[in-house]
Amino acid sequence: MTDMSQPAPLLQMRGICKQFPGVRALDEVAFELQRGEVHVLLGENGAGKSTLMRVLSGACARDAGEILIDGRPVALHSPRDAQALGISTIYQEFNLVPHLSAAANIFLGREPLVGAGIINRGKLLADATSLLRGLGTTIDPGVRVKHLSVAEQQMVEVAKALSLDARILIMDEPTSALTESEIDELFSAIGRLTKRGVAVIYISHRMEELARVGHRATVMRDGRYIATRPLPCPIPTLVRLMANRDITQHFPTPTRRRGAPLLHVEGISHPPRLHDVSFTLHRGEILGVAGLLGAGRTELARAIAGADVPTAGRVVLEGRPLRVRAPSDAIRAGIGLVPEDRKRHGFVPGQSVAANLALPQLRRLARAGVVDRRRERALATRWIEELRIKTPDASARVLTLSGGNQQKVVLGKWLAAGSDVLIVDEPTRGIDVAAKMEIYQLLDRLAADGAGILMISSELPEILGMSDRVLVMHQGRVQAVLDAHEATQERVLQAALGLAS
Amino acid sequence: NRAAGTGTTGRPRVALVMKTLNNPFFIDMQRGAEKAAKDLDVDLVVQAADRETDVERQMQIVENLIQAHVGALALTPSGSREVVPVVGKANAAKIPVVIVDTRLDQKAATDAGVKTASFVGSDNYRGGQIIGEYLVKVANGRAKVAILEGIPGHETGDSRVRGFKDAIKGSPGVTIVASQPANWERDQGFNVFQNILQAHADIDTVFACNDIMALGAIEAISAAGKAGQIRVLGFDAIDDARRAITDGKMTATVAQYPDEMGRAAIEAAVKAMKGEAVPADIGVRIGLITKENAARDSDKK
Amino acid sequence: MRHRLSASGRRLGTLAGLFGLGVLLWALTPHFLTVSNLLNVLEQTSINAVIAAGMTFVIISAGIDLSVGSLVAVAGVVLASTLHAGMPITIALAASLAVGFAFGLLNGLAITWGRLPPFIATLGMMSIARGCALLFTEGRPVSGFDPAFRSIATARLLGIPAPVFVTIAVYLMAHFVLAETRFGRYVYSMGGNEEATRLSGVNVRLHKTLVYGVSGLASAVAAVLLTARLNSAQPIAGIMYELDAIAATVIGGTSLMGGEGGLGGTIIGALIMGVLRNGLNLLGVSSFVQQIVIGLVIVFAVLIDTVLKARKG
Amino acid sequence: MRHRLSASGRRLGTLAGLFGLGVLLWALTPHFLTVSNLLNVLEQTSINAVIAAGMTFVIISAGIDLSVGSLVAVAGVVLASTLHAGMPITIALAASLAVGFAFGLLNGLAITWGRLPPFIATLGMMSIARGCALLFTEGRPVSGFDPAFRSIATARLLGIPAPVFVTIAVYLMAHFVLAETRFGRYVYSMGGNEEATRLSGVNVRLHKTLVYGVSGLASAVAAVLLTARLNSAQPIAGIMYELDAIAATVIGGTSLMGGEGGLGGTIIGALIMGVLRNGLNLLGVSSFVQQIVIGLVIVFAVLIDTVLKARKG
Ligand SMILES: Nc1ncnc2c1ncn2[C@@H]1O[C@H](COP(=O)(O)OP(=O)(O)OP(=O)(O)O)[C@@H](O)[C@H]1O
Ligand SMILES: Nc1ncnc2c1ncn2[C@@H]1O[C@H](COP(=O)(O)OP(=O)(O)OP(=O)(O)O)[C@@H](O)[C@H]1O
Ligand SMILES: [Mg+2]
Ligand SMILES: [Mg+2]
Repeated sequence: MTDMSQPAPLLQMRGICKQFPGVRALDEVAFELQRGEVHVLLGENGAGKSTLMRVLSGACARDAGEILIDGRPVALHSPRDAQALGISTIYQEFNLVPHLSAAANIFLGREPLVGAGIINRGKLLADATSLLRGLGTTIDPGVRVKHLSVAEQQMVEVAKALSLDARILIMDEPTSALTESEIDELFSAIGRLTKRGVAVIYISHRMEELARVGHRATVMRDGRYIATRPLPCPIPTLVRLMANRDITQHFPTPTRRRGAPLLHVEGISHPPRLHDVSFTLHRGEILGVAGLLGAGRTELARAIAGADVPTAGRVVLEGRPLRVRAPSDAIRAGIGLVPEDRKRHGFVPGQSVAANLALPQLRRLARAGVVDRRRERALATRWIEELRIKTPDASARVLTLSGGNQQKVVLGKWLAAGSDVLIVDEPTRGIDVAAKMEIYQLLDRLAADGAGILMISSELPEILGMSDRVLVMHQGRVQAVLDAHEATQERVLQAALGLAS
Repeated sequence: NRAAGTGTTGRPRVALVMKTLNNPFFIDMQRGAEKAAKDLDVDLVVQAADRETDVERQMQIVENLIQAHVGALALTPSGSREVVPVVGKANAAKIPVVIVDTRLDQKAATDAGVKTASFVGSDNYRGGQIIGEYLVKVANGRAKVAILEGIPGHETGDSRVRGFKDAIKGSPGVTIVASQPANWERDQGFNVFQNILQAHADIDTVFACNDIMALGAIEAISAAGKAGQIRVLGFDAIDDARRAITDGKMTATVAQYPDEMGRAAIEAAVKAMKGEAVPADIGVRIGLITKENAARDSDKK
Repeated sequence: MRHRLSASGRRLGTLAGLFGLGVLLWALTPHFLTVSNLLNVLEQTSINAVIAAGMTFVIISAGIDLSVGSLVAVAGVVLASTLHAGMPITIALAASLAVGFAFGLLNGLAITWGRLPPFIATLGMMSIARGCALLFTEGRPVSGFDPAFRSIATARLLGIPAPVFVTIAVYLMAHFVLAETRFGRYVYSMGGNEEATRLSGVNVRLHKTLVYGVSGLASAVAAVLLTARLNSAQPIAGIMYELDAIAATVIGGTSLMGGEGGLGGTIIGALIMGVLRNGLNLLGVSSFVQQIVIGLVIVFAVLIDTVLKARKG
Repeated sequence: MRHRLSASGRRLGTLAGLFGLGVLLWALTPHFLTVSNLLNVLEQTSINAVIAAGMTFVIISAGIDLSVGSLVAVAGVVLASTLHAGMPITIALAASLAVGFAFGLLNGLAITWGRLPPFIATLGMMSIARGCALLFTEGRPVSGFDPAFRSIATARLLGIPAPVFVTIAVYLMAHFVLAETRFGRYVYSMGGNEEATRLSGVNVRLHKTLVYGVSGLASAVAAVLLTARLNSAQPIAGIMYELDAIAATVIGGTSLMGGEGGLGGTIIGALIMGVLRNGLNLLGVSSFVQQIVIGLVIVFAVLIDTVLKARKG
């Protein structure tokens, strides 16, 4: 590192500033990247990681600061500039065109041509197929992206970024929707790239991944550069740098106690993704749902919550059969769903944080149809504090929040609703370590207060650490139901692969 | 399968194609045509475009009626030149065409070599002249006039305005102080004239290119508290306008007797269909309606 | 705070446009800035303003309503025929509003239950309702009413024409509904993200249907004003009114993408259109040039806004 | 697999609608199913079909173009005046297409550089271009052309009218561009997710501007057909053509939300409108009832589609 003959770092960012109305998102941030390294960028939700990367990828203009590549300052004003410089990005927010096929998305803007402007369809499809297969997925490249699950979409994004012959690859939470096996594929792909000298900037809130993939870590806090550490580095140290305080890294000791049966699901089906699923959820219980990508967990959640109408089966709530034909039916009965795809299903981007938090409970917050603004504001203030949502104030529009904070709004919306049955689909996706622990405590408290919680997650540690029982799904069916003490990583994974029962 | 020109009833079938039916003028024409058809024992098909300006749509209607093998056509052209090609198509299909209300452009018709069985009507230019001449007379050669135009560029309104202007040309005391479009509509007639009155408080005459706009202007006048102080001249002599003239709210309008046109057109069309001789030009009364004759002169009862 | 500012910042841009237009006309003609002319403009604007109030609900909900002009015609001829049948004014008003509301609900049902794009459902209705109005009256206007009824348009209070009060009342009420009630919230959130709103337990179908009902109702109120004003109800009334109403709404800062906007902007948008038309008449601009100027003003009114917005960030 | 089928499934629904309409008319009148009438319908449909082809580009890109009718007028009067000035046909055609393209590009620039909503930009242009056409001709039609020029509308090949060939050529070309070229791909992707497209390094401004250019060009082609057909170019031609073109496009399955659709559907949509109007004339349906029927058919044509779609999944 101190070798004087060593050329300038591949990338240097100096004194980068970015001001949004009311928020100083980046304040004199410095960042450095060497060839062939995987440089992890860490920070709490809203620390400014994505903004820094958006500046680097030309998606967002900086107010001040300079960017040097190979020691030379570069003008970076548009995504096209970035592409020309060999910078390729997987954005935190999905940036795919829903109506186009996976293949078309992967090569959007760089379509192989035959002659003037005419697309070489054959080559495009073949190249896309080999890219996707190389990542170990079975995604049909001809399928429109809107028909893919969130995880599959994320794999398409990965394939798209890899297809660019990039020198710098930015990955903003590429694994947030992925399960173990896809993550493995992704990491080996990253390994192959770095061997060729490609440098990777990697953002993630999954601390356990860092040492597996990264060489160095830079920590940001409140829009400022804090420190850079070589990896591996003890996680508590990194967390302390991020949060500027000690965070216990343990799942909360349960305060809940399992009570009477609450929700009974019987033979619920919604072909082709869901077949004959039955289980019982008790009061005071957290029932974890594990499974591989496409196992049908999301479908199960949607079917119970009335987002989709199941073709067969019934749902019994406290002994009363429920007739759920729309989400409003489920909500009235006390069933809430924190959806997996927050951008599409979770919030209204143009509305304020307060309005979003209040949306499912407007009936309670309104008198004779008139919304009680005082109570709405009180509710918002409470949940912004409780979940430590980083926002200038309750009237900020949700679309201006950082990804993790948006997720907190979605979560808060349903925690505030006080549902008897709370279904959370990937509740901590994109949420920083400190906040995760707080959310776990909240879930525990809710259960202790008598709610039943169905927690779908692709993070095994979360499933194992939080669940009283684990329901493992495979190809739309229940493969196993394990008690907390018998649920180990191996047994859950085996069941998820459809091996044991 | 059926003989050309016969309808489902086996009676001969003739068609009347109008500019639009969104105007009482053409509804009166339709009524006259229906009466004639009944008297002559023929089936009558009445069709019109949604918009008076849509001559292409009118062309389509005529083409379609040619396909339906009507025996004869009566047509009120939305554009005096633009319908010439489709009249040519009717000629080719040996369907006699009677032109009603608006003459074909002479040159375009000759150039294209199209033939029409007859023209029934009076023309808009002449109507404009009549009302202009009337104004010169009653105003003793001194008047400040506002004109409410139809849809800009629309032939019907343009010829009425031209006739009007030509008629007042010889009287330097009659001046046009404002001329604005109100798109044939009553509410726009109201608004536009209300606005004109703001800028020209001294206006003493308004000539609206149709009665509908004139009726709007009447309301604007009474809203401005100037009832009785401004002459209102219209065009078409629709029922509401006649009533307004009787009530003293309106001064004069031009009657073109659309139901007589309709009747004469169908009579001519049926004759042409039967191969009988039809006069090339069938004049229909055109006249001024004022308080003296508004109640008496009615083409209805 | 800042977000609320930015919304009203948008409105300020439009307001600046209106103000600029006013100053320009004031400089160009002495007839513009007179009490009687300004009242005149307010009165003329009222009909478009009322329709645009309903349109604002529709557009915020990410829809569009092309049928408003035809609904004005239908509600107008129903009103007029009821009056001519000798019914009391209140009954006639109720009948007319009910018909407007019902046709609006039909639009809503076609959109929610038939899952038709709003553009298509209301385009169809535009044609259907127009046909109904024409059939019902056999194409003839229905004219001549009691002074009592006509006073809806002709009455003055402190010199201010009654339609202006009606418009103010409509806007106050509509603003209250949009800003303060649950229904208003749902209008915004359906427009911002319909699926998320549905998943939040909102009966989207019901509320969306109501949105079109509101628009139909607004058209009927406009029909009352128009009929009283013209002393006549015409089956061909209201042709192209939808474009004026949409233009007023969008000039006022309500986005056609849905989810944002409000009535404060819409009334300014409607006034811009009204002042413009008035000014062109006062100046005696030739009919051909008028069209060009109107087009340019529509474009520039919105351009001011986007430029101001872009400058801010 | 099933996902790829669904797009053409949509088109099949519309095709079924067209077919059903045809069968109905065949049963109701002997004049419908004759060679000469079908050719007649094709010829009549050609103008709307050509405009709708351009509109399809615009709508897929999540835009809208309200100015097409006025652009038909502008391109038409330019064509006619150039011919009257004694220029050769090719020059006149080129001038007319260039003017249509240029006005379209202006729309595009207002939308991309001025950041105006397409609805507003093209609404403004609708008025501006109409004013230009009127001003240019002083409001009078320009008529009377060479038979050579008129043969664009009057010529027959194997009995088939020339405009039908022009339409087919336009559709083949447009389909090729939309389906096979990079530009076409960008049209879809801008409509599907503009931000993602921009972030993928596509020059969105350029391509979006071109989209409106294409629509202007299509309007100019329609203007050529119209002028040759009427032997006259009117400054007031094309009023409300935008609604027919949008209706054809949307009936054809292109979503107003952008990102999906295609020309195969649009031509069917245009034919539905053409066949419908033809049938109503053949049946001699009264023109008030016609409006109702047309409205209902527009609604039901799209309804068939959404019902078929819902049934499938
Ligand atoms: N378009 C915007 N307008 C206003 N504020 C914004 C905008 N984008 C980001 N911000 C603010 O900038 C700050 C940094 O956001 P950023 O997205 O960079 O955080 P992050 O570190 O990526 O967080 P996360 O881990 O949650 O993704 C946040 O406070 C956010 O609210
Ligand atoms: N709206 C939809 N239309 C068609 N297919 C869908 C739809 N939503 C999801 N799928 C399919 O369902 C599968 C995923 O099912 P689901 O989301 O229930 O599984 P999961 O176990 O939650 O997995 P994931 O981790 O992907 O969320 C995907 O393979 C996707 O192709
Ligand atoms: Mg982020
Ligand atoms: Mg899932």
